[in-house]
Amino acid sequence: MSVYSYFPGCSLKSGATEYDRSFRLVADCFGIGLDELEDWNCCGASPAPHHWGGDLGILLPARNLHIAGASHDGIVAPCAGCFNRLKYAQHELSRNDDLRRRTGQALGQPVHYQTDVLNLVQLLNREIDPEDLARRARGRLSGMTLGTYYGCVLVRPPQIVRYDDPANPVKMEPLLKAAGATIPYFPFKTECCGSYMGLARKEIVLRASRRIIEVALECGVDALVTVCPLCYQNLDLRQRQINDVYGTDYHLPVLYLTQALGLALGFSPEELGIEAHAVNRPPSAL
Amino acid sequence: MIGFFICQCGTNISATVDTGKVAAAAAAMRGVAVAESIQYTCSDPGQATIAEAIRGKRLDRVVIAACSPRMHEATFRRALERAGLNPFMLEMVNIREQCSWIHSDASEATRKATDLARKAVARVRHHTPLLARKTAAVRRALVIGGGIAGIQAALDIAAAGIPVTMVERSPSIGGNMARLDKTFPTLDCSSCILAPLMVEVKQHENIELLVNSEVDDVHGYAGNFEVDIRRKSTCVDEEKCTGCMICQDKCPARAPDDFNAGLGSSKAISIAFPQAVPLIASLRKEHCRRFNGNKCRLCQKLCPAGAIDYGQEEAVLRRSFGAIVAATGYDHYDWKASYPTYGMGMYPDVVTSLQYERLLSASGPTGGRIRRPSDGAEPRQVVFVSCVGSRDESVGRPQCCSVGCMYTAKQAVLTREHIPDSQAYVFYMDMRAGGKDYEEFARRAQTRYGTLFIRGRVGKIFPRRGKLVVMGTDTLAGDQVEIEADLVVLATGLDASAGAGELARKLNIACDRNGFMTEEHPKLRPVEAASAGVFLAGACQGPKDIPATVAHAGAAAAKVIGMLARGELEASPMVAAVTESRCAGCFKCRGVCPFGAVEKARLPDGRPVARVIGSVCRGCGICNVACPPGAISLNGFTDKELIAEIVEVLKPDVGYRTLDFG
Amino acid sequence: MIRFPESMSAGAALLAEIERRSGQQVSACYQCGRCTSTCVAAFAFDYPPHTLMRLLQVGMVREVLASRAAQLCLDCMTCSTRCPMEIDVAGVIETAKLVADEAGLKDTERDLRLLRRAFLSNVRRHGRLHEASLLIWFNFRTHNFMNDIKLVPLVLRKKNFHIFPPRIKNRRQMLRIFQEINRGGKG
Amino acid sequence: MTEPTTRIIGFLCNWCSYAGADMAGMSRMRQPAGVRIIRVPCSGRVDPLLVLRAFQEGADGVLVSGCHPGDCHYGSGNYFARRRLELLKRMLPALGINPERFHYTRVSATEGARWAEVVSAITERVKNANDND
Ligand SMILES: Cc1cc2nc3c(=O)[nH]c(=O)nc-3n(C[C@H](O)[C@H](O)[C@H](O)COP(=O)(O)OP(=O)(O)OC[C@H]3O[C@@H](n4cnc5c(N)ncnc54)[C@H](O)[C@@H]3O)c2cc1C
Ligand SMILES: Cc1cc2nc3c(=O)[nH]c(=O)nc-3n(C[C@H](O)[C@H](O)[C@H](O)COP(=O)(O)OP(=O)(O)OC[C@H]3O[C@@H](n4cnc5c(N)ncnc54)[C@H](O)[C@@H]3O)c2cc1C
Ligand code: SF4
Ligand code: SF4
Ligand code: SF4
Ligand code: SF4
Ligand code: SF4
Ligand code: SF4
Ligand code: SF4
Ligand code: SF4
Repeated sequence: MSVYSYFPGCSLKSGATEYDRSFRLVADCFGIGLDELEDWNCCGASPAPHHWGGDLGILLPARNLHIAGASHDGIVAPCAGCFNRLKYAQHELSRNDDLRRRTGQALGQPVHYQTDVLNLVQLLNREIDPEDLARRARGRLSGMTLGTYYGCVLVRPPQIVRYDDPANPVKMEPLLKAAGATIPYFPFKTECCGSYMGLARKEIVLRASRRIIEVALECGVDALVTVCPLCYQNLDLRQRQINDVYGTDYHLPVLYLTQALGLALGFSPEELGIEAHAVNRPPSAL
Repeated sequence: MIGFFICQCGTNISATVDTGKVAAAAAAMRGVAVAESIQYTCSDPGQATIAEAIRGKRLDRVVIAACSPRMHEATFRRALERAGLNPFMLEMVNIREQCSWIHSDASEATRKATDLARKAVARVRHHTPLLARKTAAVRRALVIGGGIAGIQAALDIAAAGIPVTMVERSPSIGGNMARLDKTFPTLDCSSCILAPLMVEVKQHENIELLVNSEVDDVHGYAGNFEVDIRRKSTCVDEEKCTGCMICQDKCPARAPDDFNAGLGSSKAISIAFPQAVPLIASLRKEHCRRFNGNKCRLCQKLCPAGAIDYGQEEAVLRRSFGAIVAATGYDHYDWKASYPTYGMGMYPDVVTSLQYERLLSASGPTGGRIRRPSDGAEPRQVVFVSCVGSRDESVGRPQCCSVGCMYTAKQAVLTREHIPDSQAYVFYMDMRAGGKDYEEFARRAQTRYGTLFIRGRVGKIFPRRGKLVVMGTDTLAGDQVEIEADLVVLATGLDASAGAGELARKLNIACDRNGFMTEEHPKLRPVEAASAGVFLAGACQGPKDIPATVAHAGAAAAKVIGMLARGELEASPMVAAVTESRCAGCFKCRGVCPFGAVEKARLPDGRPVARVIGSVCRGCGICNVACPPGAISLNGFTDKELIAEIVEVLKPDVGYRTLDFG
Repeated sequence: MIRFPESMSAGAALLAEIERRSGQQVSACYQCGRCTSTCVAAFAFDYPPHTLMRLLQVGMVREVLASRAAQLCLDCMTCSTRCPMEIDVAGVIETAKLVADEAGLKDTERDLRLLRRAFLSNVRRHGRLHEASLLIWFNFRTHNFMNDIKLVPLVLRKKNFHIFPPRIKNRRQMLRIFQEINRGGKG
Repeated sequence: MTEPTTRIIGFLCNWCSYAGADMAGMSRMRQPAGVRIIRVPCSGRVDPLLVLRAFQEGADGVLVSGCHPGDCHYGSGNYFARRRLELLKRMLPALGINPERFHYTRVSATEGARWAEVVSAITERVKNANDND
């Protein structure tokens, strides 16, 4: 059995607890061991790299990389943002001697940063055989049309995250297809949802997220699937705000990938935390 | 016996160089029989002086110290020839451009002139008579590719009385131009001006037309190419088929319509398009039922001419040619994989410019009515997107397609002409309208036809309620733009035609980084390829519009005619030659020669040696340096000659500081 | 009015700094506007992304540093992945933002700067982020008390939701990281 | 004449550099008198052994000048020259020749002024080359 260091990040411990829960359930099903990283800290998210010369955006995730060490088969960060920060830090540390020295100084010992960093899709692609998944899927997703929404930071910048085609990522598709869903071509799978502007510049988020929902519905999807808590927050939690501002009447469920797979594996919406979503009216086929 | 003549060039030389002193020094050099100073050597009296000396003193070598050899070497060679001497027994000393004109100190200039004279005298001793060799050239030209370029070249060459074989790989000639509707900037109908030329090719007594054929292999060299031409099996006897199209009408098997750029569909046996030349059917086995395990033999049963022969086999013809013209044109860039933001081909109403030409064309799948592929509706809002797959480093294509701006303007105009209440929008970055009357045409598109030009690139295209939303920027207005379009036309870039690289290798010529065949000099030899006897015509050399293609093809034809008119080729004798006894057969020379001028030969005892093809060698001498045993050497620039120059010009003299090796 | 060559020389040093730190060549931009075309935030910018690039080219670097756009850019990198010249536009804007901070240009988009600072001091203190306390703090600072309050019950529905900020154990190390950053310069 | 002439052998390709040197002459550009030009069809014809021979015979310096990249009359001759001569340059110290005495440059047919500059600059450098380094 493979065992991974599990870096949940702040979101999965607060606003996205259902992501954490559904991930553990799915991981359990396939015998993927998750060992939560001891005393992890916030990766710095969006603000850190924008401040203090930008280096904070490297030192914060570096501490997590360091703690993960080489003990497991890699470190998995389900939050797309955390994943991006970890990859970014790894990239910078590997090419900047001075930064590495300073990080070591702050940590009190030479930094260990070479751990394999995986995002959630990568991990599931690696550990789950689609045929096995198809056998176990109890048909809860079949007949459902899902839009895969990757967002920005999971695939960008491509030379650093080195994961999937940045313009047309497709790595979630085999899993969802094996789970029985139909995946149409969704042209907005990498358009930005407005990121962290929700608090301070809400209009940006609402405009961007509205577009995504609009196009998703145009493509005939029953739900969107994401792996990013921020995307989830903008698309689901703020969907009512979108309706208020734009006079629309959207009720498009937004699921974490692990929730969608969990449904296929036979877990109930309650177990997976779907009922706690803002748009919790289950898609028709549920 | 060496004659030494130094020129005063009036005072051009004599003002700085003491020509008398140099002549006196030369007179004392070994082998020099005469040494004279002449006022104007290149003048008639000057040349007469030399001729007299050659005859009177029985000179066999001549050194002339005067202006640059680039100025008068040819003049003096002719003078030697007239005096009965081999013209290559001449050596010139440049004491004007490289001495008198650049120095002011007379004694220093004179000493330098003397040094140079010594070096020339030493060098000329090693000269051997060289003969400009003549080789017979086959009076037949091969034209590869039957687009407008190949057609123009073939007709021009044939008009000069030189037979031509045209090899076209598709079932009809005509190339891309045959698929265009009207042409900028005059809007004349493409097939109306092209079709007569196609027919002329077919009917010309000097032209042999081989369609469904490709060049398999090329051997030989300028004047004497041996070419294998593979004729594909089409299951139709060309001699018998009358083009009645009965087979096409009745064939039950659908096949993609290549001519219509994938719009509509065709049959497994078909005639490419109604104006095809030759007008014969071809069967595509990959789509035919009979060849896919079914029983159908309908075409054979129905063909009134008995032209169908399912057992027809591929054939390879061998022909000899004196010269080859490559006219393989271009292919349309396949944009789908590189532009996911434009839908990767998922939206039927995002079409390419070529597909749009077919939608505009009266002979196209919609009979010349503009219809959206998705639902057959007539579009009102048509958005054109320029530079797709061009000027885009992110997809590895920095080059400009050079025709996109103009054909897009044309298509916008034609859109309004077809649908008066339509609106055309053109996203462009720069309007490249450099030809004669092009700018005026583009302006008319804007003023008279109401095309809205928007300066900016398109970022995304996606569907909404049966329409396509085009997101772009108007950089002049400084804002984002969104247009709901009924139809989007992508001005896709031009690629070298598929297989151009492979053909270039067979022809031993180069391709540039974009895959187009490389001319020898971008300005002064635009139709010559780097291999002697191979010429380029049209878009195979780089994207071109029709006027430029035709001009280019005509120039290529003129070169072929010039080369083959006399029936023999005269090769400069300043080429490489192999001393076979020394050659080790390592073929390093062959590896470095940029022109493929070295071939492998065998001595009677079976030993492999290198042999230089005189008519191909261009005399660069690169091989000379590469040869380990010194077996190959460049006539006129042999090691002996160069070493003699070095040794002599550095002969120690008073006042020279020499390097102390130690 | 842009006065050449004064404007170029006035901006030269700052531009060089931005190019060096971002590793991008601003002069490669040919103003196609593709970056702007799909930027989700551009409508809220004072200058659209391609204009930011142009301003840099002509030496008007201060305008870029003081722009709202530099603050509002989400660093979503959409522009960078779509630029035909393969310029990391987001990286250039990002760098401009950092240089603006260092140059003490703090007048634009104060809320946003506050929020980012608040986020980080939250992290500095606890090692982890606590979304609810950040929201409340931000609303107090901006006197917009009802901002997103309706979302709170939605979040509270979730199981295991922490009311109180979680904390990491090794907070000393956390402080050292922030100290190191401050020592590294510009803070 | 107070100073002894510094003698430099210049191998110049016929199509570009030799024509460039002619151009300098046509423009009457004064140049140091120590350069002795040997015309070759292409810089690709310049055998490193010829360069060594020139040094052996007492040349103070050797200069090879060809076409700019992409301008070679024979397409790739200057590329071969560059490869061979770079190698030679690296071997010179082992042969006891100060590499400052050997130069490889590019001058086109119209760059008369550049040729004059090259000659002056290289004459200076050869003059100053200190073999005891
Ligand atoms: C959408 C569009 C619209 C255009 N509109 C205009 C216009 O209005 N006015 C204008 O002046 N120009 C226009 N052009 C440009 C015009 O098409 C070209 O200038 C012209 O077609 C070039 O002719 P060509 O003979 O060089 O090449 P092609 O037309 O490409 O012909 C090449 C021929 O060689 C054959 N071939 C290729 N490889 C081989 C091989 N290996 N062996 C044998 N045969 C081979 C091909 O089958 C083809 O028949 C347009 C181009 C496009 C894309
Ligand atoms: C500023 C400038 C820069 C350029 N730079 C480039 C460049 O970098 N690259 C490039 O490819 N092109 C360049 N060009 C274009 C280039 O100059 C032309 O393509 C080229 O010179 C055209 O050659 P031509 O022989 O057709 O005409 P011309 O060079 O004009 O020659 C015509 C000749 O005919 C003679 N003549 C005219 N009328 C008569 C008559 N009635 N009887 C007898 N003789 C007559 C004239 O005296 C002249 O000698 C440039 C042009 C300009 C204006
Ligand atoms: S040969 Fe040359 S140097 Fe002599 S007169 Fe003629 S132009 Fe002048
Ligand atoms: S093959 Fe026969 S049926 Fe077909 S077009 Fe030719 S003659 Fe007519
Ligand atoms: S055999 Fe039948 S399917 Fe094949 S080409 Fe003839 S008619 Fe068509
Ligand atoms: S010709 Fe026009 S459309 Fe084609 S690449 Fe050049 S600028 Fe773009
Ligand atoms: S390099 Fe010299 S030895 Fe080798 S094959 Fe060529 S000529 Fe013969
Ligand atoms: S001289 Fe040049 S062209 Fe001739 S054989 Fe040698 S390398 Fe080839
Ligand atoms: S990174 Fe900034 S400028 Fe670029 S698209 Fe995103 S928000 Fe717009
Ligand atoms: S996409 Fe790139 S080239 Fe185009 S305007 Fe933006 S930065 Fe400039």
